[in-house]
Amino acid sequence: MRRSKFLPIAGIVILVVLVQILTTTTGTQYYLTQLTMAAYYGLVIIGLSVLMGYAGQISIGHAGFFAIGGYIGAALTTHNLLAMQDSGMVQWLGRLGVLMAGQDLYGEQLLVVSPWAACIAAVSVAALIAFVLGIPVLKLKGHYLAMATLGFGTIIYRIVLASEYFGEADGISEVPGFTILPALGGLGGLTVSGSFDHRVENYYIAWAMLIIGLVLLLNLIDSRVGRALRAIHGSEEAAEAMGIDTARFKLNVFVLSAVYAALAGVFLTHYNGGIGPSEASVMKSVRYVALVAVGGMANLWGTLIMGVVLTFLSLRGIFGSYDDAVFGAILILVMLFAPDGILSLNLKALLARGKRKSTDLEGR
Amino acid sequence: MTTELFFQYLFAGITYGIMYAIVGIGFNIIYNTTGIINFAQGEFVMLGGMISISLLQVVPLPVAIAGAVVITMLVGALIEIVFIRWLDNPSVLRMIIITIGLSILIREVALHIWGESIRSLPYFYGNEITTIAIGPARISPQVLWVIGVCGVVVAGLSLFFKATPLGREMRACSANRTAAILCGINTRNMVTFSFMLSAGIGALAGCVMSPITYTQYDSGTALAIKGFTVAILGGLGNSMGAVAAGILLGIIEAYSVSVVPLAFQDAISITILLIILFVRPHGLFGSSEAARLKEF
Amino acid sequence: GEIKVGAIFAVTGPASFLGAPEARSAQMVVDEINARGGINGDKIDLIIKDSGASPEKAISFAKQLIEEEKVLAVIGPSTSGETMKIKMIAEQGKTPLISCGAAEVIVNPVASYVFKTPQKDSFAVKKIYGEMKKMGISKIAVVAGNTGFGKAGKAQLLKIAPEFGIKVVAAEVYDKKATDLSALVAKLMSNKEIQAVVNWSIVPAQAIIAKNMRQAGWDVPLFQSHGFGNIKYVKAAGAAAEGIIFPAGRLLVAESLPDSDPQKALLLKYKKDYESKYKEEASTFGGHAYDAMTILAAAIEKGGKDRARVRDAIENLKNFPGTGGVFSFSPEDHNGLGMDSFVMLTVKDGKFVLYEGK
Amino acid sequence: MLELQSVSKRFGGLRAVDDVSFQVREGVIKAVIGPNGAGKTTLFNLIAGNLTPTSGQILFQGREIQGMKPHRIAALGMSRTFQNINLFHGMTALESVMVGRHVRSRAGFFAGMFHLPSTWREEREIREKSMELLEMLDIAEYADMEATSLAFGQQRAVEMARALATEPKLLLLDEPAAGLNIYETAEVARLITRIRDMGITVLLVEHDMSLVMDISDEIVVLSFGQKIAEDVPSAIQQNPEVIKIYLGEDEEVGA
Amino acid sequence: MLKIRNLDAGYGKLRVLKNISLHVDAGEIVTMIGANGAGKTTLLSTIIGLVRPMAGEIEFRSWDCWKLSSQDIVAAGCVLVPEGRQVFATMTVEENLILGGYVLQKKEGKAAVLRELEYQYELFPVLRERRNQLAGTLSGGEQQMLAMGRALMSRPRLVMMDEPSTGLAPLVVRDIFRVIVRLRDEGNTVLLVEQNARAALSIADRGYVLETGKIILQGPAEDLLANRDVQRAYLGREKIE
Ligand SMILES: Nc1ncnc2c1ncn2[C@@H]1O[C@H](COP(=O)(O)OP(=O)(O)OP(=O)(O)O)[C@@H](O)[C@H]1O
Ligand SMILES: Nc1ncnc2c1ncn2[C@@H]1O[C@H](COP(=O)(O)OP(=O)(O)OP(=O)(O)O)[C@@H](O)[C@H]1O
Ligand SMILES: CC(C)C[C@H](N)C(=O)O
Ligand SMILES: [Mg+2]
Ligand SMILES: [Mg+2]
Repeated sequence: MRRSKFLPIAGIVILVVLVQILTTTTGTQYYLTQLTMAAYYGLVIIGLSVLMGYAGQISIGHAGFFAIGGYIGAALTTHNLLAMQDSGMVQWLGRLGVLMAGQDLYGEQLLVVSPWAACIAAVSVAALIAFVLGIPVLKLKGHYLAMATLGFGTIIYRIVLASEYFGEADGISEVPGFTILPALGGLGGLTVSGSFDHRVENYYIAWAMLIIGLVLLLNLIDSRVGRALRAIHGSEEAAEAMGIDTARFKLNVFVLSAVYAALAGVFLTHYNGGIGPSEASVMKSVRYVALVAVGGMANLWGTLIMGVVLTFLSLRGIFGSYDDAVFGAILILVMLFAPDGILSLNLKALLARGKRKSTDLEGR
Repeated sequence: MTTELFFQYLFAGITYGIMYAIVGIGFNIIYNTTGIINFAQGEFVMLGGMISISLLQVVPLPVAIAGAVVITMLVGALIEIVFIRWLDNPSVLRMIIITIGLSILIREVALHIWGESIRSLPYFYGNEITTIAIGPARISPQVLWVIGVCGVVVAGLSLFFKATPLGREMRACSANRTAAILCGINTRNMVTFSFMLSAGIGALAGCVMSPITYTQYDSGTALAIKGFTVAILGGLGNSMGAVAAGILLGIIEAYSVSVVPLAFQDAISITILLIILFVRPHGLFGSSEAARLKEF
Repeated sequence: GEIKVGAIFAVTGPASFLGAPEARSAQMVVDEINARGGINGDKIDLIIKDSGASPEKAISFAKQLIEEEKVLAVIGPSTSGETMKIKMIAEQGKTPLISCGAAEVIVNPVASYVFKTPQKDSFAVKKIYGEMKKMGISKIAVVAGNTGFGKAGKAQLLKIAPEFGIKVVAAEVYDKKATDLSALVAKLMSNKEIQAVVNWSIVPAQAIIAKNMRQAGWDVPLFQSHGFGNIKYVKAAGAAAEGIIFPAGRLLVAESLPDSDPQKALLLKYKKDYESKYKEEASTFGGHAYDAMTILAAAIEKGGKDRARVRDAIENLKNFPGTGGVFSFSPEDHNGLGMDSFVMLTVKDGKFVLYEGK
Repeated sequence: MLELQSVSKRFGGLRAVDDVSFQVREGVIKAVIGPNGAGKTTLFNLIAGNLTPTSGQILFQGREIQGMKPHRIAALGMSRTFQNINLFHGMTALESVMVGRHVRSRAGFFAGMFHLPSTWREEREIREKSMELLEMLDIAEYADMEATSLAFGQQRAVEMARALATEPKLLLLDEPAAGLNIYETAEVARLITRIRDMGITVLLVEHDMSLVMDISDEIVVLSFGQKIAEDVPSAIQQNPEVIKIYLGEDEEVGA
Repeated sequence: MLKIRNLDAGYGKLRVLKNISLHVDAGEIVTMIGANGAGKTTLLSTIIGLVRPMAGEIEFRSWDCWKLSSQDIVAAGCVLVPEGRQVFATMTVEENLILGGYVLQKKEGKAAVLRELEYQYELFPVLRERRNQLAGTLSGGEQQMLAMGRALMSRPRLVMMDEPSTGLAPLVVRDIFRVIVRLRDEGNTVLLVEQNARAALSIADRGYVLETGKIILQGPAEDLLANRDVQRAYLGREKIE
């Protein structure tokens, strides 16, 4: 049982290292750029997979949480507080040690919130919003839940698009790197940034986060809580009768997946050096949902693989202007021929297609 | 607020609302037979507009519209036959994802057929600056067309689903597919028919709205989102509900302009809608009883 | 040999009405150059990446083009937001970037490798305000689309207004996908102070606002930005477009320019080539990419196949006629266009004509 | 153990449960019978917290529980099965029963995500205990099959095992023998007696009189939402009112 | 009326029914008894076309059911009262019944449906009381009656019932069996799957015993009632009491 869970993990770790070694030796490290970005999106998608596939709660608003993370992280670390230096608030923040002085690229003096503090703030805000929103929203079911989460996503999108603080249509640019570990002694530090010389290190940061995130979720779904979540998915009424506090479990997992999305948002924004409103758009949320579905909903490995691979290909631009069309076609094909996700394809579809479960009398 | 302004907002709100409602109704039709939301509904609206505009080059307006409606209905039927019909026992989410995929594909195909530029049908009566004074407010005659078409459609559909055997049979398909089969109903044909019907209504909406809103290959998406919102808010499956919710949303949007910057309009109106939804989790006119008995 | 040039345009997606003609125009220039035998005997290999207007894709593509394809230079992206995201990437990768985005922040502060071809918004604003002053207008409403273009324009309109003694009494932003703006019009109309409306936008809604104003029976002058420079919008607005006043490059009125105009020959050629090749009317948007590509070609001719030298060559380009105006770059000015790149136009009988004042 | 004090539930104009009072003493098997639509299931839903009574009190172990969420009531030691089988889609029989151990285990999100050693033993225990229950109900061979694809009777058994897994003090069974043949019914009867002997109080609804009359210690009869009789089985069998509205005139009970 | 030869059927790779042969003649009540999971429901589902057979023949009124879809089979006059009721939960009782008359309406028009509706209301008076209630909120027994009423609405030639007495009060069970007998007396044919084997056999003309997907016994109902094996396995009530 346990071994079957950790073998693939070891496999993916080895794969990640191999890819890095291979690209470095062949001088093709540029592949790491998109692999890094894809890993962060992967983090959003596995978080959503637990919410959707296991707990059975659809959310067409997860781009909103990603954006909350990314935008707050970006805004706090870019907006210059120098002008407000004397205000009580800023002084207080300074004493807390969350501010950071610096220089921007054109040599101007800056006083901004340090990335660590910004990251914590961003993720906390996302978690808090998820918590407050989750209480009423998760009482809804099915299409109604879908609409409410979609509405939430739209609200976030509208807010970032309309607020000067968030840069309106242009979003926020020139976000500084995020030094996770300062350089100590002979060891170089760890910095999340898109500059060409941090590439390998960022590749590892991103994949480490993704793999750790994955292990945590794999553990979770394999635990008492995971079982409870699946039970809620299966039948909320019965789960409740078994003593599961369905409202609380749904809320917790909603917050958890929001935290995943927000973390991904913070890190990817530092890596990209900016964020734009399209990251908060409904289409983005729909894309996340679709990727989870294509990966097989309640199949973390499937969603991880589909999420990373499709995002990687799209970011490489290999489908050119047909990117969306290809994505749509993949959605349809997978849902038609491998409704349990791409990983189920080789087993079921090839063996006994057409003999699929017939109309089960429960009536779906 | 002056009465003039009051009415001007009111009419603006009704205009928006009716447009949302008519898209929302399209959702309801397919929902009523399959229990799913067809996210490609917005694309039917776009197709209606685009096809009629293309046809207009060779035939007169009424023929162009009729042609567009028929062609879109065929597209709807084709989609159902190719992508939905043969699925054995699709789950709700699977169908939803398929329709999302379809909506993306249709959009891309439209982009390749018609390009990225905007098009529109001419005003049915008068032109861009013709207005009619209604009380102190002035509106474009096209708005009356939209309202009229929507009214006819809603009345027709409500009657259809409530009172005709075919409508009842279509609802039965979504209530319990197996049971419908056991009653001898050809559920597959019902689903095909519902796709045709909603495609047709979507296309008709696309035609009457086109002069006001213009048509672009991706104009379906935004409409679909609003239509979906309205369908949910009105209580899924309930056409009257969709109209009421649509007009409510439109009016909230219109009046919200008077108090907040336009840029925040959607944020405000959707917040209000969410609050309504929290109080009435099954929509304004949805029955909580019925919703509890549904699976998704 | 071969010269690799990268291009990032929003060919599909929400800004496709910019990106698509841009990509077509750039490709047209390249085809033509290659048909002539290339630059100094080297053919140009134009690698167009479709960003769909999403910044993260633009970032990914910029890195890809610079590092992986090792392109000599990059043209695009289509929007200001995307450009700002990759400004530093181009700078760090020491690769010339000629953007088609409007916002002034792209070239101010100046990044040594980053240029742009669309005229500065501030000049357009000044043109409009100048015209207003002549008409005796002092209280206006500003409306803008929620795109990068609208945002940048609105900022300039608000900033420059005091210089001309103009007061902006209302400023609103509408969605790029807006389908009807009659509520907004009602709100503005109720403010009796407003003597004119300036709309700053590149999206179809700029035709809608014109219609809604006229339908409401409101006939204050409507000014538009240079984003109105697309005959499709005029067609869309139909009768409501009549009398709209806006600044634009000379492309739209190329035929009626005096023969002495340094741009005339080029404008007519671009128009003819584009329209015969793609069977659609040329717009100023495509023109921006046309300019970017021809400027780059000229710089390559001088600087050869070295990124730094191409950059220097662009910076030293003077009196170079383009569709947007006559470009004269300098180390301080990476846009290279002056006030005179604009003329005031109006719509008459569904056509663009030079505006001669009232 | 359980006490109902003039409990009523109305649906619109319909009095589904009308001023019903009775007690269930610890350690007994009590049956609720009555014609179709008499309000038995509604009564169960009221007790288990799925519905809130329009009026009246429900006391469980001396504590008022009306209006409490079902999961809280379940945690207090009450468990139930459903009339229309209500299993978890997509879970195997074993997993379904393991869910029943929820209230008897503790690992939360944190412990689960970090797979803390403290969860290891708990998990093993849950699994073993659940397997035992499957064996007790004779469905161990289906442990790894999806519960919803089992035959009717097997699904019933899974539900029962799941309910027992919570180690309830009071077990509510809504028609546990529906769809079973007489042998299986007899099996269920034995099982219920065994459950009682384990110290679990049982309240059940059933239309199969062979079962009800055999095993129950007391019977409550409902009709049109009202309690019309409460007595020991032999007395109920003789009660002319009950015979008239429910049992029928035939001598041979339950056909 | 119905002839089945060497039928195999199941789900996916799982073969539930193995080499089943049986027949039901016009005007008979035939009952099928068997333990849980024997495959009774699967058999009925296969006849009505919800489950596709893997091998063998099914012939209904000399039509080959292989080629027919479920709705054709229903239209040909074979209906199923399914296990677990399967009412249209979100529709009213009356709508449920009218939908049951779908086939009838097609054949004989609306008046026939209305007449039939009256008849069902007489048969099950509770349904009349609840005619405007949503079917999903009916009590279990009421739903069972509705399911039966709905099936009978089409005036079928062959009625297949999957455990119709499940969840019904003793009085009602007796009524239901009476209804079944009456159906036969009116010339209908009934294939009855019942757990209550004694009751079923006592009204049936013939019976089959199904065990793990195979028919192990068949014959006239009286013979089966008297059969020791059957008594031991399915009728042994007395011992328990
Ligand atoms: N949500 C509801 N809305 C309206 N009426 C309801 C609702 N739920 C139940 N009823 C009605 O209340 C009455 C009691 O129903 P209940 O399910 O409790 O009966 P029951 O005694 O369990 O019957 P059975 O033995 O047939 O299962 C029925 O007449 C039913 O139609
Ligand atoms: N949809 C399904 N998918 C897979 N297996 C199934 C499915 N439905 C039933 N089975 C299996 O087929 C076998 C026969 O089931 P069936 O429902 O036909 O039995 P039954 O005789 O009707 O039993 P009961 O008396 O309990 O209703 C069972 O072992 C069951 O697990
Ligand atoms: C008209 C163009 C100059 C607009 C510009 N490409 C922008 O969106 O930023
Ligand atoms: Mg009941
Ligand atoms: Mg069965």
